[in-house]
Amino acid sequence: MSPATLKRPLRLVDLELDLEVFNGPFDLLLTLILREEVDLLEVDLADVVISYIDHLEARGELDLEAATEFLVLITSLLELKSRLMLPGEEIEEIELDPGEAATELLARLLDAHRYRTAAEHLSGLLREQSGHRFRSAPLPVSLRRASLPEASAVYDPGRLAQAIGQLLVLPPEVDVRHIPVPKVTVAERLSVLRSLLRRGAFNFDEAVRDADRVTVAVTLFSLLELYKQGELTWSQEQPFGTIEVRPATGPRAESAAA
Amino acid sequence: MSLTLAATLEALLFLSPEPLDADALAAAAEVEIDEVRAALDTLVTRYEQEDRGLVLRELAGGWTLSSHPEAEEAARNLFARPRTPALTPAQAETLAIIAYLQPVSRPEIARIRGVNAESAAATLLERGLVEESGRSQFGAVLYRTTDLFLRLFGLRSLEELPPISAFDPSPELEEELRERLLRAGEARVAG
Amino acid sequence: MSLTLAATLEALLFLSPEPLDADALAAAAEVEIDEVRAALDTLVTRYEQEDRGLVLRELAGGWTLSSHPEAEEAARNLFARPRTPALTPAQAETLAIIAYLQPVSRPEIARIRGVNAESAAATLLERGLVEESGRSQFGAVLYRTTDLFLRLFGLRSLEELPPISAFDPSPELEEELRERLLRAGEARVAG
Repeated sequence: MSPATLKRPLRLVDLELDLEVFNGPFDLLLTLILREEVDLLEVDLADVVISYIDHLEARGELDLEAATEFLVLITSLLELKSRLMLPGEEIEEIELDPGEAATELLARLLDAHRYRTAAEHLSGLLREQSGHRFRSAPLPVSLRRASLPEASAVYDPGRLAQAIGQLLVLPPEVDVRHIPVPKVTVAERLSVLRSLLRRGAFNFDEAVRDADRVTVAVTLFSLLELYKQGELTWSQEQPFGTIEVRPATGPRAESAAA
Repeated sequence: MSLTLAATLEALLFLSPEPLDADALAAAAEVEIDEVRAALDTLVTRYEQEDRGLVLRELAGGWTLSSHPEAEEAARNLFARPRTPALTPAQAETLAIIAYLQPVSRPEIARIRGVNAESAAATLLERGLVEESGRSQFGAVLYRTTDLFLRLFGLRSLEELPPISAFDPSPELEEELRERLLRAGEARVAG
Repeated sequence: MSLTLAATLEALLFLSPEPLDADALAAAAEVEIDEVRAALDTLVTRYEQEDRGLVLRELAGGWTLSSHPEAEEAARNLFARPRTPALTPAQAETLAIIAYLQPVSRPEIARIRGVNAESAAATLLERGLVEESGRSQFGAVLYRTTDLFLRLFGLRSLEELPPISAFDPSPELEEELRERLLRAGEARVAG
């Protein structure tokens, strides 16, 4: 291989960013992240990618070398960020120590560079060999497979069952236990509404005081359910106005109460 | 190029699985047909007189190289051995899917495996372990196993395929097996 | 049989789509392996010294015949497209990663390249340069290179590839990059 391919410079992409938490060139952002002066968790990497795409469109040309460096860096940042976001045993290992993070990014860039150069070497080999063609004429069919009368049991059928068994295994579910899942059931909210109803009319805000959004949604669903069953009626004078709720009167309410 | 015309023609005849006529050879080598005829004569003489394992002959369709008939015994030793090399993991997976779900289409196999099954299926066809069995309602080729498959796995019939209960305690209907394999395949790709 | 051993071997090499090692040739011709080695030497010398259009080389762990590179122009005239079209940069990169890290999974390849390797890997599979080699502990398909890869790239074995360290960027380049990663920003702040 020519020494030229080894000396080819690695380039960081020359990209100006205008983000919520940061304003300036991409490599400065990188430096600040690595020095922990900007919190990676607060950087919207999607915006960085979008800025880069705008930047490419504005230039109207694609510098493949710089684009590859950018991709390697942005995927590394994404991976670092996702590891920072996910709690687990790994968290202790990746306190984003600036020195270590820089070493990891550098290792990624060097690795990508190494395999790109290796790829050029392989392409060169293939080019050198292109004049050597091999004959590819089929053998007569009789020479190509075992003949039925002479065939004997050489394979283990258990191998097939094992292969099917492996394919039946569902991959482990992604662990989302760290994401708090508000647990509120329709049954719970129905009983809250019914207890308020027993006291007479009330407004909806009372039913959802200090509740989170999911609880509000489930309560509203429960309200509609009770209306459908004829246990209550409600009115709202104007959009976003107060929702007044009253016990229903009439035969349906009687039967529901029964 | 510095090869002689005879050597160039030898290379072309070596590469071509089909007979080549003098016109085609002349066009390829960019020379007159008379030159090709003369070079072919030279080649025939050499093949006859020198110590060669190949024979150059003119058949109906043109000129063709073939192995010497006296090498046939050695060729049989080499190629006619039972062609039953160990199955690769991809081949085993593909064959298992065909064996348990047959008839099954290639797109279905790919969905279950999460990757393309083209090359594994081609090898299984080539070895005679599976064969085509019509087409699905969507026009995809369907596969099933062959008698040679049964013989090579020591099975008297498909009924003797090992139960999958060892891997899955609940007895499964065939349809459920197919469904569950597809679901697992899709989960693997998504994951 | 009245053919010489060299001629018999020539016939077998002509017939075989794959490279043949000396053991296989000896078994087929029913002779000792030393005799086969001597006959192969004779053949190689003849192919080099006589007016032939074929080349005999040891590739991918066995012996194989190919056309002479100087017949390539005529071959291209006759067979239209080359048997081994060039690789795109994405395919070459993916192949390099598989060649050096095998067995290696697609997510690992994507991690090194910074981009998805799906379509490049599919093309390499289709061209028979790589094959599946089981699954990783996470269920991802693993890839390795094939004998066809060795053959088309003129390699006797994977050992003939230069060590990956041969492609290390120069220390100066590495230092320059380290500087850029950690200090380029400071210069900008100062400036």
